[in-house]
Amino acid sequence: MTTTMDQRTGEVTYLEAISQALDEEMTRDERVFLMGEDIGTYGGAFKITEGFLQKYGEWRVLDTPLAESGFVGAAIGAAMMGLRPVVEMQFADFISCAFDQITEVAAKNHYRWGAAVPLVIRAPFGGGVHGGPFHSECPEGWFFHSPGLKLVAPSTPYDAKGLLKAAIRDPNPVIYFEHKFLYRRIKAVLPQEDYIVPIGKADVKRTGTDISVVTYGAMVHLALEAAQVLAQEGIDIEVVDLRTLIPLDKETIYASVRKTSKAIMLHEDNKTGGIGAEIAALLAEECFDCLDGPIVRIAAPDTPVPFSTPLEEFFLPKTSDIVSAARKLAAY
Amino acid sequence: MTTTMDQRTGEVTYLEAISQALDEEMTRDERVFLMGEDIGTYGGAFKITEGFLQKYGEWRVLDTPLAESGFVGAAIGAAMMGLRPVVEMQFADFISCAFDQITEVAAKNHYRWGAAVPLVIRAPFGGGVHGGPFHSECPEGWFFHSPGLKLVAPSTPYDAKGLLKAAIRDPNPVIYFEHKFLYRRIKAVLPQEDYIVPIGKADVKRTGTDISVVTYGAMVHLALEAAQVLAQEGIDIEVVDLRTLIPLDKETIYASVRKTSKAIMLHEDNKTGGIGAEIAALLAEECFDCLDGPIVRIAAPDTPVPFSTPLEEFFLPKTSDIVSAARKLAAY
Amino acid sequence: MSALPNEQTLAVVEGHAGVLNGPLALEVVMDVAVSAQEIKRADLLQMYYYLRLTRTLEDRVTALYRQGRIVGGCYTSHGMEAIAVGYASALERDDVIAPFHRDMGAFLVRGITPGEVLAQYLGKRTGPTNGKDGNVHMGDLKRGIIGFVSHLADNLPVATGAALAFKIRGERRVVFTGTGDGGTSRGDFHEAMNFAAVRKLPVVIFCNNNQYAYSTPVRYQMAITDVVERAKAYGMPGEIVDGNDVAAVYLASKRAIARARDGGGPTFLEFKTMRMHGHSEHDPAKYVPRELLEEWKKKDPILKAEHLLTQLGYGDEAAFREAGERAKKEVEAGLDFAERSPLPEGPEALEGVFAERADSE
Amino acid sequence: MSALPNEQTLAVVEGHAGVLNGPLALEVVMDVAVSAQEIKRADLLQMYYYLRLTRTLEDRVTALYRQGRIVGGCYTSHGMEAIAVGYASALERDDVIAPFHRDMGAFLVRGITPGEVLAQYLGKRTGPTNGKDGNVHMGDLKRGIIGFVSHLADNLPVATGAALAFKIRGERRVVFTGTGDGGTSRGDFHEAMNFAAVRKLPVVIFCNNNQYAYSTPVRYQMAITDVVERAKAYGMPGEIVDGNDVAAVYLASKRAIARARDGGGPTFLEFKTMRMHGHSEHDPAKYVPRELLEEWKKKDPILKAEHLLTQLGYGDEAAFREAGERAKKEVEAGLDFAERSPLPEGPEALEGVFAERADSE
Ligand SMILES: Cc1ncc(C[n+]2csc(CCOP(=O)(O)OP(=O)(O)O)c2C)c(N)n1
Ligand SMILES: Cc1ncc(C[n+]2csc(CCOP(=O)(O)OP(=O)(O)O)c2C)c(N)n1
Ligand SMILES: [Mg+2]
Ligand SMILES: [Mg+2]
Repeated sequence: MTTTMDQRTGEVTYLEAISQALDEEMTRDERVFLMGEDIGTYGGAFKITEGFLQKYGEWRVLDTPLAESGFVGAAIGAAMMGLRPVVEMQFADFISCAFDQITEVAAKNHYRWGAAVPLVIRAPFGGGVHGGPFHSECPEGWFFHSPGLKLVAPSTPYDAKGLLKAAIRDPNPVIYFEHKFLYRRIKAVLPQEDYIVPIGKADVKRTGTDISVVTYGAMVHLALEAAQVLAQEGIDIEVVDLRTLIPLDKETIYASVRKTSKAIMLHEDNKTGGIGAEIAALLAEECFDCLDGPIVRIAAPDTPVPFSTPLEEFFLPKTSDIVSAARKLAAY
Repeated sequence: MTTTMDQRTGEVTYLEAISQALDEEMTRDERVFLMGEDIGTYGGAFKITEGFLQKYGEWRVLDTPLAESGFVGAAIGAAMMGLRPVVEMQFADFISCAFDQITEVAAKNHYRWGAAVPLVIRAPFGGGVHGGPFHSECPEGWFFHSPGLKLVAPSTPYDAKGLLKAAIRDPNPVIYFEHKFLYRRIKAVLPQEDYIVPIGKADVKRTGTDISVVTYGAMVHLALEAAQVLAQEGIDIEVVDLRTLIPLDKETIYASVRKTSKAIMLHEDNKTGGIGAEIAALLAEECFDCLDGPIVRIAAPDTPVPFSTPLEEFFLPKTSDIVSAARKLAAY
Repeated sequence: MSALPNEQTLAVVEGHAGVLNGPLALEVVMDVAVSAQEIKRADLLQMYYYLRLTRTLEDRVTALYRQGRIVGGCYTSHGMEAIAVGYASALERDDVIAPFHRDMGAFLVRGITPGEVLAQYLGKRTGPTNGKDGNVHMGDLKRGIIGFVSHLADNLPVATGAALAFKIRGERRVVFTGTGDGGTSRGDFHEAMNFAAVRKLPVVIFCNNNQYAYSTPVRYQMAITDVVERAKAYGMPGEIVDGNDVAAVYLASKRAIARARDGGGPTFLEFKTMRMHGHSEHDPAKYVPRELLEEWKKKDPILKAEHLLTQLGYGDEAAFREAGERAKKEVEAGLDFAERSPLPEGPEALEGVFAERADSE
Repeated sequence: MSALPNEQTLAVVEGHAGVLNGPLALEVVMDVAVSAQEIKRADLLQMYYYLRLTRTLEDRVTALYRQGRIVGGCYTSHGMEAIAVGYASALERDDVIAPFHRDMGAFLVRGITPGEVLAQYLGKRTGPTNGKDGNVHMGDLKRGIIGFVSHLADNLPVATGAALAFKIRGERRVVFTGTGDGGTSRGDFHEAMNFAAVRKLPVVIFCNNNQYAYSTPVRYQMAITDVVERAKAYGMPGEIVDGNDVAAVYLASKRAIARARDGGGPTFLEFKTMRMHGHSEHDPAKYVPRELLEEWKKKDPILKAEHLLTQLGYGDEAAFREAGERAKKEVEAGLDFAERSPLPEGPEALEGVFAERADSE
C-alpha cells in the first residue's frame, strides 16, 4: 500500500491521507468498493489505490472500461442497491463525459422519487502541474450549480482524510475534489484514531482582523503565504477554508466578514460564474451593512488552462495577486 | 411553413420569429443547415422547422439518430469544415448528454489550436409548462461558466429573431436559449427588412430611476409586470434585459445601477451559482460605491423543477416576489 | 420455466420470428401454443389480466388527457403491452427492473396500483413521486423499480450497476432493463452493454423496437434491420422476440433471466413491435403509414393472447369479458382514489433534495 | 490503388491476418510483397522514411523527457508507427484527418515538421498551438488536421461531421479518424459509428488495438477479441489489418478511402498492434508480460518494412541507413529550431478564447 508514512516524522502526504481514508473505510465497511480506470493492477494514475487490488480483490477494486458515463451510472445503480461505491476520475477533466449521469440521474433521484444515492466521485483537479487544457481543469463550478450534489475540496492531509471518510458515509452523491498539486507537496501527522471532518463545515485556517480571504483547495496555501507577507505590513488576514463547497457554511463566512468588514474571494477556477461569485453575492445581500469595501475576486481568467509554463503561470492566481489586492482593500 | 403571421395585426409569435430567422438565414446562406431529432418530417417537437424539409431537402434538414453527443460533435466537425450548423435540442434538458462535446471540444478548439467553430445550439428551456424535472430545466448556468461559448436568451419576438440571426453569423459556438413558455404567448410586429440584434448588447426594456432589475428570458415579462404594480406605489423600476449572457454587457448593467443605486437580480434558474450571483459579484466589486442597499437575488430555489402545479408555482419566481423585494429595497 | 443452456449464440426464437412479417396465421399461433404449454395456466391468465389492466388504464389516461385533465406528456404502451407484462411476470420478487417509458405493465405487475399511477399523472401527493415528477417518471426501490429518467438510455448503466451489486454480494438476483429503438443510439446504451458483458453481470437488456422514435423511423436511427445484431458486438447472446406475444416475451425473458441468475451473464432481447398511438398523446403521428398500422392492428397483443388462451383451452370469451370488467373496475376505483387525493402543498417543493440516510440503513 | 467493390462484408485482409499470431515468417512477407506490388516504389520508400522519422523524433522526445526537459505527458507510437504513416500516406491532399494520441506519423506525413512538434512539446510559441496546448494535442485545419482532444473518442463524432460537410457539398473528400481499443468503450465511439453508417458518410474509422489501454488489457475493456465485430453491428464493412505492416495498412486504408470517396460510406479498420512503451513515458508498464513484448519486437514495423523493401528490391541496407541518417538530421535541425524558438509571453494566455472570424471567411 502507498499509505506508508514518513518513519522519522510520522507525517503522511495529502495523497497518502486519501489512500488511508479509502483503505480504512473499505476495512470498516464491506459495502465500500472502488471503480475506475487503471485503479486495480496499476493502482491508479496517481497510485492512490496501489496494493488495494491485492488486499480487497477484483470485485471491490474494479478496473473499468474507458467509459466514465458507464461507470458512474453503474456506481449509481450499485449505490441504490445498498453498496457504497467510490469512483475515480483519472483526471477531473474527464468528468464532463459523465456529466449527464451525475447531474440528471445521481443528483435528482432522491428529490424525484426518494432514492438515496450514496456515491463518491473522486476528481483529481487543478493546475500547476503542466497538464494543459485537459489535465488541469477545475470543474467544481458546474456542479456547484446542480442541486442534489454535495461538493468537498480539502486543502490539507487532515481534511483530505476526514472529508473523504465523511463523503463515503454520506447518503448522498458527493464529488470529492482532490488537488493534484498538493498530492506530494504537503504533509502532516494525522490522528491515530478514526475521525471525520463533517461535510458542511468551513475552517478558519488563520484568524485575522482586517480582511477575510475565502478560498478552498490549493489556494488556501497561497492565501496563508500572502497572509505572512501582509502581516509584516500590519495587515491581518483571516483565511477561511471552505472545505465543503455544497452545502456552504454560510455562518462561518458571514461571521468572518462581520468581523473584518472586508472580503476577498480566491479560487483557481475561472472567474465568471465561479464559486467566488456566489459568495460575493451572498455577502452583498446578507452582510451588506457590515461591508467596508468592495468584495474583491481573485480567480483564473475566463480561458482554458494553457499548457506552456509562462502561460500557465500567468493564468494561475499568485500570492502576489493576493498581496496587492489586500493592500488596496486595506487602504480603502 | 409555420412562419405565417397574424393577417390582421401583422404580428408574429416568439416561435414564429425563430422560424423566420432560420428560414431567412438558410435562404441567405447555403452553408446554414439544421440537425436534430424529429426536425425534418415532423418539423420539430415544437414545430419550429415545419415545412423546412420540403423547402431545403434532407441534407440541409437532418433528422438525426437519438444521440445528442453524436450530433453536436458532428455539428462541430461540419462547422470547422466551413458549414454553419444549427442544432436543436428537443428540450434544453437533454443538453447534458452533449455537455462534453460542448464544453471540451466546441468551447476550447479555438483557444487551443485556432479552429473556429461557428455552431448554434438551440435549447428550448424553462418551466411553467408542466414539464417536470426533465422538460423544464434552465441549463444556462453551467455554460455560463465554460469559457469559449457565447450564450443568448431572448425575451421578445424581435430579439428572438435578431439574436438567432446574429448567432448564426457569429464565428463561435453560441447556445441560443429560447424560452418554451414564451413560444405562443407573446407576439410582435417585426421589421420587414433583415436585421440582427448584436450579441453582447443588453437592452433596457423599461427605464426607471429607483431600482434596477437585471434579468433575461421569460422573467423579463414578470419584471415588467411588477414594474407596473410598483409604479402605482411610486417605485420606478428599470428593467435591464441582458439578452446576451456571455459576453455580458457590463457597461449597460453598471450604467443602470449607477443611476438607481439599487439592484435586483432575477432569474428562473436555480439561485446558487446562477448568473445573478455573477452580476451581484460584479456590482459588489465594480460599483460598490454607488450601492445604496443590498443586492437582492430572486431566483428559483436549489431544487430540480417539480412537476405538480402547486409545487411548480411555488418553485418559479413570481411577480409578487419582485414586488415585495422591491418594496423592501426601496424602503432601505 | 427451466433455464436454458448458456449458449452464446444469436438465436431467433423458433416459431415466433415468423409472426412478425405476416398477418396472424393459425399455424403460428399453434407453434406458440406448443411452447406456451411450459407456462402455468394461472400465470398466463394473470398476464392476460395485466394486458387488459394496462390497456384500460392507459386508455383512461388518454381520455383524461383529451379532456384536458392531464397536463404534460402522455406516453402510452398501446399495442406494446405484452412486452412489459411479459418480462415483469418472468421475474422473481427480489429482482429489480429499470423500465423505460412504454413499460406501464411492468409497473403494474410489480405492484404500483392504477390509483397510484393516476395520482402520479394528476400530480397528486399519493403518486409514487409525491407530485415531484409526472407520468411514467416513477420508481420505488421497495418494489424493485428504478425510477425512469427522461434522458433515454441513462438508466442502462444504472441497471448494470444494480446487477454489479448483486454480483459483488453473491446474490442470485437479476436486473431487467431496456430502452427503445431510438434509445439504442445513445452512448449510454453502448457503455452499459459493454460493461455488462465484460463483467458478465446478471442483467437482461431489451430493446422495444416499435419502429419509430417519435417521428424518426428506424432507418434514420440505424443502418441495420435487427437491433439484435448489436448483442454479438459485445460478446453477448441475443434473441429476436415477437413483442406482441406475451407468451413469447415471457419465455424469452425467463430464459435470459435464468442465464443471468446462473452466472451466465447478460442477454440482449429485441422485442419487435409497433407503436400504435402517437409518440405522446398530442401527436397524431401522420408520419406513420396507415397500412403499417392496419397490419399491426391484427397482431394486437390482447387479441393474440386471447387466441392463445383459447387454443390452450385456458380461457373463453366469457373469461375475457370478465377480465375486462375487472380491469375497468380497478381503474375506475383508482381514478376515484387519485381524484380524492390531495395535491402537494407548495413548500413541499423544497423537500427531499438531499437524503437524510440511505435506504439500506 | 484501385478501389475495391463496395461489398458490405467483414473481410480479413488476405495473407495479412496470419502475420498477427506467429513470428515474422518469410512466407508471409512474400504474401505482403505480392499485394505490395500495387504500391509505387517511391511511395513505399517514402513511407519507410516516415517510419524512421517518426521513430527518431519520438525517441528524441523520450530522451528529452528523461532529461527532464519535457514536462507533462509523453505518448509515443513506438512500435505502432506503421498505422499513422500508412493511413496518412493513403489520403489525398484535400482529405482530412482527426488523429488520436498515437498518430505522430500522420502529423508528419501531413506536413507538421519535427521542429514544430518539438516546439509543441517544449511549450514554444512556434508549435502548432502556440504553447496553448502540449504534446500530441495539436491540429491545423490548413493542413487538414483536426486537433486531438484528450477525451478519448470525442473527435469521432467531430470527424463524422466533417465528412457530412463534404457529403452535403458534394465534395469527393474523405475523413480518416480513429481511437484506441480503450477509446472504443466510450459512448461517442458508438454515436459516431452509428451516425456515419446511417448517413453513409465518407469517413474511415479505425481502432488502434494495441492490446492495452494504459494498464487495462483488452479483456477488461470488451468481451470480444476482435473489435472489428462492432462494424457489423452498425451495418458497416470492417477489416482486420496487421497494424505493424505499413503496406497492409496503406492498402487497406486505400480501399476504405476509395469506398468512402465513391459514395460507399464508412469503413471500420481494426489495426492489430502492440504498445511497446509504457502508456506515457513515465510508465514502466510492468503489467505487460515480457514475452508479449519479446514476441512483438520481432514484428517491429520498421523491420517489417525493411524486409518488404528488400523483398521487392526497392531498397537495401545502405538505403535504410541513409534514411535513418536523414531522419536524424531532420530531427536535430527541428530540435535546434524548437530550442531557439521563443516561449509565449504570459499575457498571451488571454488571447484566442473567441474567434474573430471563421476560417472559411
Ligand atoms: C437523451 C434524450 N433525447 C431526447 C429525448 C426526447 N424524446 C423522448 S422519447 C423520444 C423518442 C424515443 O424513441 P424510442 O427510444 O424508439 O422509444 P419509443 O418512444 O419509440 O418507445 C425522444 C426523442 C429524450 N427523452 N432523451
Ligand atoms: C474520456 C477519457 N477518459 C480517460 C482518459 C485518460 N486516458 C488517456 S489515454 C488512456 C488509455 C487509452 O487507451 P487506448 O484507447 O487503448 O489508447 P492507447 O493509449 O492504448 O493507444 C486513458 C485512460 C482520457 N484521455 N479520456
Ligand atoms: Mg421506438
Ligand atoms: Mg490501446
